[in-house]
Amino acid sequence: MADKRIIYMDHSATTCVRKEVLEAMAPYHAERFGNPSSIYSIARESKKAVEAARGQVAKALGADPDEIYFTSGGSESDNWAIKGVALANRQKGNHIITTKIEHHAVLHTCQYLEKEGFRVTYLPVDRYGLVSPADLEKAITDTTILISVMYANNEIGTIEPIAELGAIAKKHKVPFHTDAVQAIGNIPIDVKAQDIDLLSLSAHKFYGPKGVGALYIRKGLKVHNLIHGGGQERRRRAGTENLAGIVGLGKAIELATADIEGHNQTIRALRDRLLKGIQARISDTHLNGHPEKRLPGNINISFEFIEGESLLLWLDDEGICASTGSACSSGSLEPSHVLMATGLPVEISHGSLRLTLGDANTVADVDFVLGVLPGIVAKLREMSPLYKGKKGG
Amino acid sequence: MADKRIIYMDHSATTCVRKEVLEAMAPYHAERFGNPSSIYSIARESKKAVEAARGQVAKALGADPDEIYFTSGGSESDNWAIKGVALANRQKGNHIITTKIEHHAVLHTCQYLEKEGFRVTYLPVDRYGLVSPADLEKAITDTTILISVMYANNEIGTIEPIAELGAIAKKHKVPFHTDAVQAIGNIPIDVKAQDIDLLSLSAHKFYGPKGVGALYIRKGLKVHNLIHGGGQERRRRAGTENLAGIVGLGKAIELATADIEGHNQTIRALRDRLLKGIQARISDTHLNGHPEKRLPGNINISFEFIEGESLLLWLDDEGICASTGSACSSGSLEPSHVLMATGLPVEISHGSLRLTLGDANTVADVDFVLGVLPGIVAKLREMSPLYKGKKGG
Amino acid sequence: MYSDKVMDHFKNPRNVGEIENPSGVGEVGNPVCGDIMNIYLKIENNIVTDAKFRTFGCGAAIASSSMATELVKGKTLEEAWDLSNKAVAEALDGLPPVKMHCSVLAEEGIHKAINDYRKKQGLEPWVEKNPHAHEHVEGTCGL
Amino acid sequence: MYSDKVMDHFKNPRNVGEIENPSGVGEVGNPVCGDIMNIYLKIENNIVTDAKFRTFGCGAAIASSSMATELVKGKTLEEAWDLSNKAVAEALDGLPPVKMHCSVLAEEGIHKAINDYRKKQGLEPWVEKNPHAHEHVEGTCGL
Ligand SMILES: Cc1ncc(COP(=O)(O)O)c(C=O)c1O
Ligand SMILES: Cc1ncc(COP(=O)(O)O)c(C=O)c1O
Repeated sequence: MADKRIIYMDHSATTCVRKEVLEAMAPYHAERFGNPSSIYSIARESKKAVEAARGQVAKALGADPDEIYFTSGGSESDNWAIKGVALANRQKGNHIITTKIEHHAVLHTCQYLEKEGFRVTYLPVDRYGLVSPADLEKAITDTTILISVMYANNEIGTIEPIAELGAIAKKHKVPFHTDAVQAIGNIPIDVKAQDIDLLSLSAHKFYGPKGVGALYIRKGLKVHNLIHGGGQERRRRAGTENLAGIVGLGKAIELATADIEGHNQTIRALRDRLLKGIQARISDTHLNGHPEKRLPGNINISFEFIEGESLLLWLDDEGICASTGSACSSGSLEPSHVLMATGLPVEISHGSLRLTLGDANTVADVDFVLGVLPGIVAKLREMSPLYKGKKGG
Repeated sequence: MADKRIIYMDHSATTCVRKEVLEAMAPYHAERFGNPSSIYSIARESKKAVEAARGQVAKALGADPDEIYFTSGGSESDNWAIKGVALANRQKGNHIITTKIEHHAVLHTCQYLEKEGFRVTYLPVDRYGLVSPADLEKAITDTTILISVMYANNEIGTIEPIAELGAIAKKHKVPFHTDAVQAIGNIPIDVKAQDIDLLSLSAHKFYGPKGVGALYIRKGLKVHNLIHGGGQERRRRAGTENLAGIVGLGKAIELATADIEGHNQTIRALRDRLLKGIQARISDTHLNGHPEKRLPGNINISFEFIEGESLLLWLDDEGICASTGSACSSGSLEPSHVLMATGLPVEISHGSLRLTLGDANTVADVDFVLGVLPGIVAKLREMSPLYKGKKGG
Repeated sequence: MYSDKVMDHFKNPRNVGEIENPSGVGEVGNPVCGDIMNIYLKIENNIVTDAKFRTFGCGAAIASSSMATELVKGKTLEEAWDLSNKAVAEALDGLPPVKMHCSVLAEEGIHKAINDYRKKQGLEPWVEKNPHAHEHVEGTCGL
Repeated sequence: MYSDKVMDHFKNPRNVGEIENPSGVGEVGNPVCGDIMNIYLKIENNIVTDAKFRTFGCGAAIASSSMATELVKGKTLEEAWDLSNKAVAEALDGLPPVKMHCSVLAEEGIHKAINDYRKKQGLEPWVEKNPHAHEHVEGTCGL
């Protein structure tokens, strides 16, 4: 077991920290550890390192450095953006528009605000997971104070028409937030050209450390603080900076956005080999998400008649790390709200498998998965009363 | 400059990450990087590591592991505790009691809540920075829903009578929060014996990493979430766990609380040597904070006629890292609210110097500071029109 | 997450399949909840002489089916009826709280199969002693 | 945080001290704000022939005093009067925004010293062209 080969295909859940990133972070734990708010020389070096990272993030987004605020990750960024804009604009209105397929960091925040007196419209998506710009425009009212649509979905990989949605938001003068946690490194982003007012990101999705992220806030936008206290982050996000983490985030985003097209071509080729291989070898599958408008490393496929968690356990036994939209895997009671929103029947959603490829995956990895997956699916189907029923009936 | 000896005496601002802690964290960046919420084996190892750290924190506080929630640091913990309890208890009342000497993470959060319709009593302190239990008891009303008093002050080091205050809160059935960010490793804590319902801590104050902390919440207490989203931290704090940071926090708190008395004796001896040396060599000084009830490593002393920032710059020139309560150092407009609360005249507060000693400091460090500090103070006084005035008049 | 025992019964499930001409069949669960169990029993002289299952579900569901069928084999009908979900879970060295409903499903499957047999025999079906117990089990789908 | 020029003037401040029998003295600032500057000028034939200072304040305050006294030496009174806080800050290769008020203080100190001289000479004090400019400077104490 100990020396077993691990094939990691869950890059949308988290990534390892890349060597260059670890190296960049290393001096900031025990040597250059000064508090960036202090004034002596080792602290000034810390401050410089934080500002350098801010520049790296800004560059990756086409933003100004003073529009970037470091946070503890994607969830905090989403919470801050949504609560911050909502609470700062209560006198203007109480209506928020988002979608049915957002990450829980957005959905649960919106649900919380509903209890606090806000009204939330959850836009539907089509069978591929796409939000319709026309739907968005129709949903906007005089009291709409925030629109939040994710850039790319973490489960099915669908990429939303953000520039179009942003333009509509801009036309109606409603602040536009996008959760770009899954997009960084996979889609070229330009917050100005795409009319994005707030954007969330999280380092551990692009080979940076866990527990650090950022929120881009367009200059001049009114946003309440989420974490009050010291004067860090130009008085908008209190707390001693996660120095090493921020340095790591900066390095990671620089690397991740240096050659997005090249990265995507490699990953997409591997992904397509895997997807076609699965579809050729296994019957009764459904590809979830959009056939083209999807993250390059994402496969989300449902296998009828079987349940995802048992599939994952068998894959794990082979050293393959993957995830599922089945309720059973998470201990939650409902299967993926994203699959539900695309109209996939519940029983089929239980049999969904998400494989998300990353920079370290190889053709050998793909072929290994193709070697073992059909047998596992067959074994579980053999055991399944649903499959039995179908074949029998 | 590069090979200059650095004498770090700003341990209340932040600490370096201790070697054992770094070593404990190391595998969790690039090897055991799995998302603790996933179900495959490398992710299960992550989960185990998080739970082990939770156990370490719980043990240090006398709490149950399932009363410990990881956060991004002291500021988030304070914000969560205060807003979380306040918002969850609005139907009971809108009155919060805290003190004038809290960290900004508490004060600014309370000020924010005042704008949201809460009423806050800021208890005064005596000249030593002590809160009076009688004052607390008098301040409690039928609508009081939260009491928050820091365990030990970050500037003047004064240790508050937490068990007494906690007992009063308990008697009146009001939830009691304490910001123990500066206390960990310096004061033995037992949340049950001391009647503490919520407690904030931050790893980077006790040789752990920056950007990770914890909030203890007594079982059964009603607290709204601050960061909504995924089901992490038993659904109370969303966000992919800062895995390496949490492991580091666990190790750091274990080491910091292994022998508090031994640590304190060593640090106190150094501190007293430094303090007595300063008082013997420099006239017109005021020791801020309590003569005995203070953090073992803390010196906060004001030098009349001079301003703290210029003192810090000269100390920095000698490689000595320290801090001040002068407004000038931080770019804020007001001198330390803590020194103000103790009744220190404003002009004297500008000349305050905080030296906070830590585990790596030596007698040689102390003697080096004693060697250079008197000359610096003399030089600045020579330049000061106030000193001139005094000597002349 | 799962005990070694659960993993063993998941990876090497005992009694997978169907019994030809079973004495009783119990079908429980719902594909919408992500769990379906079909339990097949062969009963001779009031003794469960064979038990098999087919299950669509998570690791705990498969392991619970495997363990439950193991446990009832060789038992009298009364003993088999008294097999509680807790006994199944305990035999598996425990299940995570959110997975306890899988053991409930196994108990119900056995009960249904027994009553199916009893009905075929023209006997009164036995009444669940504690029919709502599983409603309070954390993680039940609710459908 | 500070430019090398600021640090140089902070660490090696020029013109510290007092002038005996100064032609004009300007005392500005407030200990409550953490800044006091005393500027001493010697003026001969309408020329600032010497300038000295004593300052209680931060690094920027000391450096601004040092630079301002350097800059006015050798200037005519009119030229000295026209020395703006911006010129002081620029000569120091800039000051952090929150420290710009230190350069304002230096400008005011020079102005006060010049008017002190003019009053002693029985002349009308000059009027600040832009007396409220510093109110808009970030970081002013406000007292
Ligand atoms: C007493 C006190 N509370 C809260 C904090 C905030 O902690 P952090 O900077 O880790 O957010 C600090 C230190 O900065 C502190 O000293
Ligand atoms: C789309 C999306 N948004 C938000 C998050 C939350 O980010 P984090 O876990 O870093 O808080 C994630 C990942 O977990 C995500 O995939």
